[in-house]
Amino acid sequence: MKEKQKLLEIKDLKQYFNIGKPNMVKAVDGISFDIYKGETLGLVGESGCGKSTTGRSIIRLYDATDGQVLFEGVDVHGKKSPAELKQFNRKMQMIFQDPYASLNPRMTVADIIAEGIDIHGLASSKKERMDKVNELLETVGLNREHATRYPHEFSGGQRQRIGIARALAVEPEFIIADEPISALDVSIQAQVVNLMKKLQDEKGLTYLFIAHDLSMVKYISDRIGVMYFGQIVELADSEELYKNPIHPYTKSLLSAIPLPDPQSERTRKRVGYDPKDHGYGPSDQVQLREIKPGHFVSCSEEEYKTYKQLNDN
Amino acid sequence: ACGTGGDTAKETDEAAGEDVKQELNILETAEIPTMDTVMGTDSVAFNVMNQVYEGLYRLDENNKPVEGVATDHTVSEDGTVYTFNLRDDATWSNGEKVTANDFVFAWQRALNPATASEYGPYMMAGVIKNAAEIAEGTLAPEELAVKAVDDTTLEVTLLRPVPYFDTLMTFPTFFPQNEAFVTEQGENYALETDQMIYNGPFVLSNWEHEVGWTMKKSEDYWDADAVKLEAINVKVVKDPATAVGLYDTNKIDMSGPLSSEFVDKYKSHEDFMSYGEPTIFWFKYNQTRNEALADVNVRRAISMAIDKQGMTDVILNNGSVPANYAVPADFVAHPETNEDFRAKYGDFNEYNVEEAKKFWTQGLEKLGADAVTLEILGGDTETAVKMQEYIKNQLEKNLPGLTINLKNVPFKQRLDLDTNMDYDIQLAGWGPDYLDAMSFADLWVTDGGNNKMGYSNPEYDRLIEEARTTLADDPVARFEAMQEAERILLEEDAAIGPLYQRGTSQLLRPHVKNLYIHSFGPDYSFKWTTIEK
Amino acid sequence: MKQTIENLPKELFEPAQLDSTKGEEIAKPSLTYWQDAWRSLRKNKAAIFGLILLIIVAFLAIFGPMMNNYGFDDQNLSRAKLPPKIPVLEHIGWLGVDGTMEAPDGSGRVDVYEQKGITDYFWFGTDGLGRDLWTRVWSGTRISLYIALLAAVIDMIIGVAYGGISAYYGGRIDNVMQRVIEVLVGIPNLVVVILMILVLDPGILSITIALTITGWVGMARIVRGQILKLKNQEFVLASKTLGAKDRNIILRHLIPNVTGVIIINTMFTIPSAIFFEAFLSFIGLGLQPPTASLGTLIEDGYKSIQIFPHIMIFPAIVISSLMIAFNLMADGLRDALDPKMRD
Amino acid sequence: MIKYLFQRVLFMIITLFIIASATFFLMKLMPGTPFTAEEKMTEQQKIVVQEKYGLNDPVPIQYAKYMGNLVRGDLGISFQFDGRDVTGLILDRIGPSAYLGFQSLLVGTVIGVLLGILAAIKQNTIYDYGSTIFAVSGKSVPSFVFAGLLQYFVGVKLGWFPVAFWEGFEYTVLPTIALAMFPLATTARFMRTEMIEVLNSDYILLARAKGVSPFKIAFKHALRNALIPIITVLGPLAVSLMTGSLVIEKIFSIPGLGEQFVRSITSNDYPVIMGTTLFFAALFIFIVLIVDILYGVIDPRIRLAGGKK
Amino acid sequence: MEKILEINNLHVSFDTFAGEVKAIRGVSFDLNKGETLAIVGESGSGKSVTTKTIMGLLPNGVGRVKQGEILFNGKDLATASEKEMQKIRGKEISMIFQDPMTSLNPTMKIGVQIMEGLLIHQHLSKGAAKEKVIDLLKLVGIPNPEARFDQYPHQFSGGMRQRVVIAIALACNPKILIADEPTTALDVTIQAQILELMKDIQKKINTSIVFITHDLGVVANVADRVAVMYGGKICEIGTVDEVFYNPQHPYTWGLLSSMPSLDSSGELYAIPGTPPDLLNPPKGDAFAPRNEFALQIDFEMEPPMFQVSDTHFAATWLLHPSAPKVEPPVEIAKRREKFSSSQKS
Ligand SMILES: Nc1ncnc2c1ncn2[C@@H]1O[C@H](COP(=O)(O)OP(=O)(O)OP(=O)(O)O)[C@@H](O)[C@H]1O
Ligand SMILES: Nc1ncnc2c1ncn2[C@@H]1O[C@H](COP(=O)(O)OP(=O)(O)OP(=O)(O)O)[C@@H](O)[C@H]1O
Ligand SMILES: [Mg+2]
Ligand SMILES: [Mg+2]
Repeated sequence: MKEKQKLLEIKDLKQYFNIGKPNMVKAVDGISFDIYKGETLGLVGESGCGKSTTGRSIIRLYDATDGQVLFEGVDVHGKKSPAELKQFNRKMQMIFQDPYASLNPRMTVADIIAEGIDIHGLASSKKERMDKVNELLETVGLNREHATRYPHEFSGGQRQRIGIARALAVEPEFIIADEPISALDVSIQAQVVNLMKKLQDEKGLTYLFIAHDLSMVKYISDRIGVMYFGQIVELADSEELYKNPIHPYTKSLLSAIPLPDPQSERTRKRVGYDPKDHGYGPSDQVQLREIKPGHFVSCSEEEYKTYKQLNDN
Repeated sequence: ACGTGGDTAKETDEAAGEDVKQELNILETAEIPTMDTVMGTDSVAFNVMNQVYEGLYRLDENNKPVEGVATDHTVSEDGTVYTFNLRDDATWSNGEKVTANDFVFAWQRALNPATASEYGPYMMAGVIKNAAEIAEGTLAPEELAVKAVDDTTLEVTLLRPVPYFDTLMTFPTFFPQNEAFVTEQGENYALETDQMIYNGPFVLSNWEHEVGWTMKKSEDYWDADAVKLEAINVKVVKDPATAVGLYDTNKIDMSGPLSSEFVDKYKSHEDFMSYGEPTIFWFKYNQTRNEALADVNVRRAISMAIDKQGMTDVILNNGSVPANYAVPADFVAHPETNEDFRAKYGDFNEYNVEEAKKFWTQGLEKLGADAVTLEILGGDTETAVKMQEYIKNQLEKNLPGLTINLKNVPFKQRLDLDTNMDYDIQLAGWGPDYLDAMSFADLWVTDGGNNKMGYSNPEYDRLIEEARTTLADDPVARFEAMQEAERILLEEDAAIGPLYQRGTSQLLRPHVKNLYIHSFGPDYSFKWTTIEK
Repeated sequence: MKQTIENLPKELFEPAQLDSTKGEEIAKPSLTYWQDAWRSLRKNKAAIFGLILLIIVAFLAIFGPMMNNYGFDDQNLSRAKLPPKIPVLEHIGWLGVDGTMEAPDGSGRVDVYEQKGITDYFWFGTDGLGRDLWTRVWSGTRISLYIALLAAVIDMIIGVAYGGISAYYGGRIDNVMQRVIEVLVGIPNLVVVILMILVLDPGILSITIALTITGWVGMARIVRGQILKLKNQEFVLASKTLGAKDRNIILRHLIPNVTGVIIINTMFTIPSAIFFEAFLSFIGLGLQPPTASLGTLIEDGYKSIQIFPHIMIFPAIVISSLMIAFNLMADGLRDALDPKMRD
Repeated sequence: MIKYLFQRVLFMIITLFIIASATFFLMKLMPGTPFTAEEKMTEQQKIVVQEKYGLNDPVPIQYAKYMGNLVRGDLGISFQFDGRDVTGLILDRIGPSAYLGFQSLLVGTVIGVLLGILAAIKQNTIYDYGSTIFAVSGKSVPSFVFAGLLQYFVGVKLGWFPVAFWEGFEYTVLPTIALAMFPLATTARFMRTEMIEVLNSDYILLARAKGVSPFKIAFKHALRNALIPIITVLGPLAVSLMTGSLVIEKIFSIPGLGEQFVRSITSNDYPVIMGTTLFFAALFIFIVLIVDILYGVIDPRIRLAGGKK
Repeated sequence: MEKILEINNLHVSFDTFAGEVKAIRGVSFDLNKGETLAIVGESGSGKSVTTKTIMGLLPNGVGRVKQGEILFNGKDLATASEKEMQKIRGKEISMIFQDPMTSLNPTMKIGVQIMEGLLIHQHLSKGAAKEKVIDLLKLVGIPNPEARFDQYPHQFSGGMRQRVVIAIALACNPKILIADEPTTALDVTIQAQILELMKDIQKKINTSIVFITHDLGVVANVADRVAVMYGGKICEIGTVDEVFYNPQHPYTWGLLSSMPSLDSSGELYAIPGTPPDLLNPPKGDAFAPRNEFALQIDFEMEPPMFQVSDTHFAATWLLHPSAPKVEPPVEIAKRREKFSSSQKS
């Protein structure tokens, strides 16, 4: 294994909503993980488990309730001057889930893509700005005629590519992709995924790829984190996670994915998951523990031992 | 409530012959503000008071005082002491007798500052001895020179002779009040029908605030035999079109004043009637705010530049006539010759554009200006606004260089501005409170309560003062002094710009007989009214 | 069928050359949002009817008073209350524009022009002061339109800004701003307006201010509601992640996306403003004569509707046309500006 | 729920307090006092009266007194009607206004809702256009014109209903129609839009897929959902109707609050202005609360404890 | 096998401001008793319109059947009156929609919503209907059904709501159940539960199911037969094995290869371009502009349905005898291989 450089360290991040009210939600409840330069970290889990919230807290759309997010060693949530903030905004970008809601319907594609360029003053002239826009359009597989059009004229896949171009405009190092393909048609999903892979190769980008569809995540990610109710329950290399899921929730999730293969479908057995099965007592310290190098599972001391044992055999 | 209408009358001949329901259905434009006679200030209140209460005298068909609670009176030599003889069969509706003391109580109460009566001091101060001092709080109410000699004799001492004092006695402010009852009711006196007692031909019943009321024939009234009407049903209707609609659908017997549009519609209707009133509308020229109006030429020019005939015929269209005078026509007559007040001088400052322009140029020259802007303050009613629009147009057209700004405000606000003399020209009106030219003549004395326009002419003041005092027992000289005063006011000073004398048009069913309409004080008397079919 | 399929010429089965860029082409012509809205608006017959009606009324409001020689305050009592008489059309009996009217005593129609010896034509007749109603109606339309538009503009500016700020910042700011609205709404409109007019001088300015003080609340609420929905939309978040300033987000992203609602609401505000002015006139707080608005003209004519219906009918027709025009346009715009309803 | 209501009432009181203060000071801004204008009153008397009504005190003291009385539920005594207390005046007049307002609201909304549903179901047909035109014209004719025409043609010419007054059900017919036009037009227009939206929703499609008849769909499934936004409009509408329409009251000679209120304003009758304003405001706030509770009744998703939304 | 539904050459159009949208352009297929037919295809390909047409639920005044017939028990539903359809809907054919969040009336109690169909079609008394509803709730696996009866949709989770929707559809034991993307809005785990539930119920009451989705994994799981739609037409139809392991139409190829399987690496196959504009459907094969295997004729003539086996048909000129042999994408080749090897074994 070659030496990997940490780009992002998330330490015990917590994000609660409606604090102090009866309807308080602990959307993210103390998660820690690292993201290495140039890799794609997948984040999966059922709807409402806190994936988006994690992403949004990292990029500072929410002020974290607690915990730290270190980007290249600097705390993202610490106090910052406007200039520092701007700098930070350039390095970290986001691609959104809904290709219809993520583009301002009242702006032309050129203006949408150029917004970042304008904010950060990356173009010195109108022409340079337009050139950059055209270049970005071509990068994402659209053509320059599209610059003057409005989002509603595009298909979902095309819109998502515009969203990617917008994120790329400020030349970020790290991109959070929040379910970028969930709302797309299967036949279009591949377009976007291929594009993201291509861009990663070309520009050395780092991705946090959020999804609930494991097969696509597995395809694009180097490592995968599985979330359950605001916590990470398992984190491992994607191959490893698939071949050797340890946490019962991961197992259940994996068993639930239908594959486009009628033969295997006929034999597939789904495994259920009930958090009560763990039988955690009040004294149990449930936390992420490394079962194997690079393979973390959330478990109690006891479970850790069993997992380890099973694994070693 | 219907039943007096034309349709039902035709039903059977017999029914029509004998059994006509003696009920009158009429309208008022507002709720009765008060039933306390000393507090009354407006025509709605006075109208009801005139039917359910009675003073020493009441007005007859010809606006002459006829016996009421008093049968007659004597006047002392010098004309200052009036002794009224009260009938002894006049009773309150609670059975008590109406006594001289009831008048003493009511009048004292009217003057007591604590009562805060508007009309008490206004009508009595300067007339009855000590009244002014009481109103100012320097004398106790008991000091009023009114004495109940016995239950049926009332003695009033006047400050100076007042020739029209007997007609004043028909005015509700001078009506009696039963001391025991009023004191007992306290704050609540006369707020509801069970909180008042009556001594008039009718009693008030079913008073539903803001909706209407009924006046029922009083069996206790001393002259009950003369009263034919069993009931008068009154409804409050504020919209003139509604009133006409109700008349058309036979719900009421009298439409109330018609607006100009409806005069057009009903002019040829058989029920249509039109009569003049001694009420005059005029411009008050405030001489203190705008220097232009301090100049008599300007005032005269404005007075003469308006075609009043068009205004009365087209805009008012209700029987009003142009007025070029300050004391109305057909109001009072010369004590000797019996000629109308107007006979001597006739018109002043008649409409004449040429002349008006001449005075206007003179006025402007004196001012050293070639343009003047004046504000006309007036009411905000439909007719008032229309009239003012017309006037503005006339003045601006006929007097080059004059710009008029109109200010149409609600009545209260206008009075407020009047009090503070915060206007240039004001369109105001005046109706008499008693049957004497003085009711108009004394308005314009220096610092008079109604002057409020900075007019002051010593000669005028002198004539009025004389008419009030030294000439009091010389009716002819007094009358002529007032005529002279009017001449000074208009011919010399053009202090006000008379516009028109009001008339009223309305619809009245022909089968309503003997409904007396008065030119001052309360509008109507129903005591003698009958329904005939 | 089978036959022909089997006998198809071989060359048709050559692989076709695919142009890879063609796949991304968009067939539709490039239209801006507004062009697109206009396109669908154009297809809405009712809205177009409304628009044409509005244009006609506006045209007449501008040029109508110039189309004859009477001024809007040219009084002449000798020709008061004339019924309408229009050249040419006077010969079409049932139109009732032949200068005749029902005699009040019910004795049939009389030609008032003949009676009074007037040879001029008054297209809409004259009013109680002998003023030409054609001129007055169109001058009045100007005033009504002016009141409506000015009020609407101020209403739009305050309402939009208030609602936008309240919603965007949310939390305590929103809470306080909403309480203020509650108080404003809680005090009856009439009190505020009457007080306003008593404090200021009556007239067009104070009517406008009065309208502004109370009229924008609806707009503020609607804008707030919309922006509350929009502010968490992903395109706003995207802009935030790019580091955009609040002011820019509100101005560039949020407000443009509520323009549809703003325009529609304005369309509804305009008729109410026109009526509001008419109402003020009715209670005697309106414009200073001889200036007239449609409201005051109707109010004036209403009194004599039984005898001289023409005095009210013409302004009433104009005001109704305006209402209908604005309402139809509002409906049309709502459909046109709503992307869901588009093709 | 209890806690929520308590909170709301607290807010209501604060809002009312602010409104009371605001009107009080606005009132002080109004030119003139009711008595400066009484032309025939002597200066002496004016002082007495002003003293009686406490108008000679410094403004802050007047304010404190007024607020003090208010807390005790005493709205003061009218200036224009000697001696009548404001509470009594309002109570006297609210009856007809409220009755008429309620009746026209009822008639207006019921017909408006039906028209709106008809227009929505028969979208883009003659029924739809007809109801739209009807609704628009209902809003285009000023209410005083409409009332006047009704009175003249239906009342006077046809003689079907009484021309004026307030003496029984038949007397309420014409004013109700005149007043109902506005809520009718408003609800019809709102209903149409809402209904179209609701009828296009998935759950209506599912109901149709169950084989439910169109009539039942409209009234059982769609109506309730379409009503939710309409309730918001109806609240303020109800207040404006119930507080009385000056115009209608004047034309039909109905002793209502609206007319009295306007008159109190033109005659500087502060206690009545203040009292009525507070009454209106309280009514408004109360109806807003009712509307919020109604939301919960109509839409089970909205729970009061959840606060706004 | 007994045919229960037969659709012949169906054409459906929508009249919009922009013009006539030809959403369905000649669709024919049969549905057999007790089977599950899955319809897959890109968004906008006409899946939902087809099913709405069967139910007679096209939007009034906008959508209309231009041509074709829908035979159910010998009756043509395309021309049936609204009254007749009301009797069929819910009783003979019922439907489940995509989004459980929006397909329940938020202001009506769950129990009432399920009961409604029973009251209309089975004329049960209220009490009997309620019992039946509780049975149904049990059947779809909702715990504590008595208490749930009086609750409102917002008190249910997404998965439970979808169960309720299924209960509504099943209330009158319909002969055909149309499920339009019944699990797309759900999480994978809940999706799996719902799919199992549907299969169980189908076994119990032997209904035929039309299952619409664009998730091929789901199709592989539930379907007996599969129809692939593109641009308002069916481009391939066959048994699930035939379509998954021996696909013929290039669109089916694209669809299958754009799904990563657990062991795929390298670039995914992506269908380029955008779907056809149904306002102006292209001449020839609607898929041609995006088809890398397109032939000249694809731009000239619409391909007819070529028969591949008894049950397998595909509309592509590649099946024409004169067509050149093309090499399908690797992914497809793998599938064919895997299939033939398993056939052999
Ligand atoms: N602004 C907010 N206020 C209150 N609660 C919130 C807010 N945002 C998210 N939540 C809650 O936090 C939890 C996690 O939400 P989040 O959007 O992160 O889930 P997710 O894993 O992204 O789900 P999905 O797959 O549906 O996108 C949910 O229960 C959600 O309701
Ligand atoms: N009411 C309508 N008016 C106009 N066009 C419509 C209407 N409903 C559907 N269409 C059009 O018909 C075509 C087929 O739509 P349909 O809903 O059947 O697609 P689908 O295959 O179900 O797609 P999805 O997977 O997105 O549900 C689309 O082009 C759509 O735009
Ligand atoms: Mg999410
Ligand atoms: Mg669909």
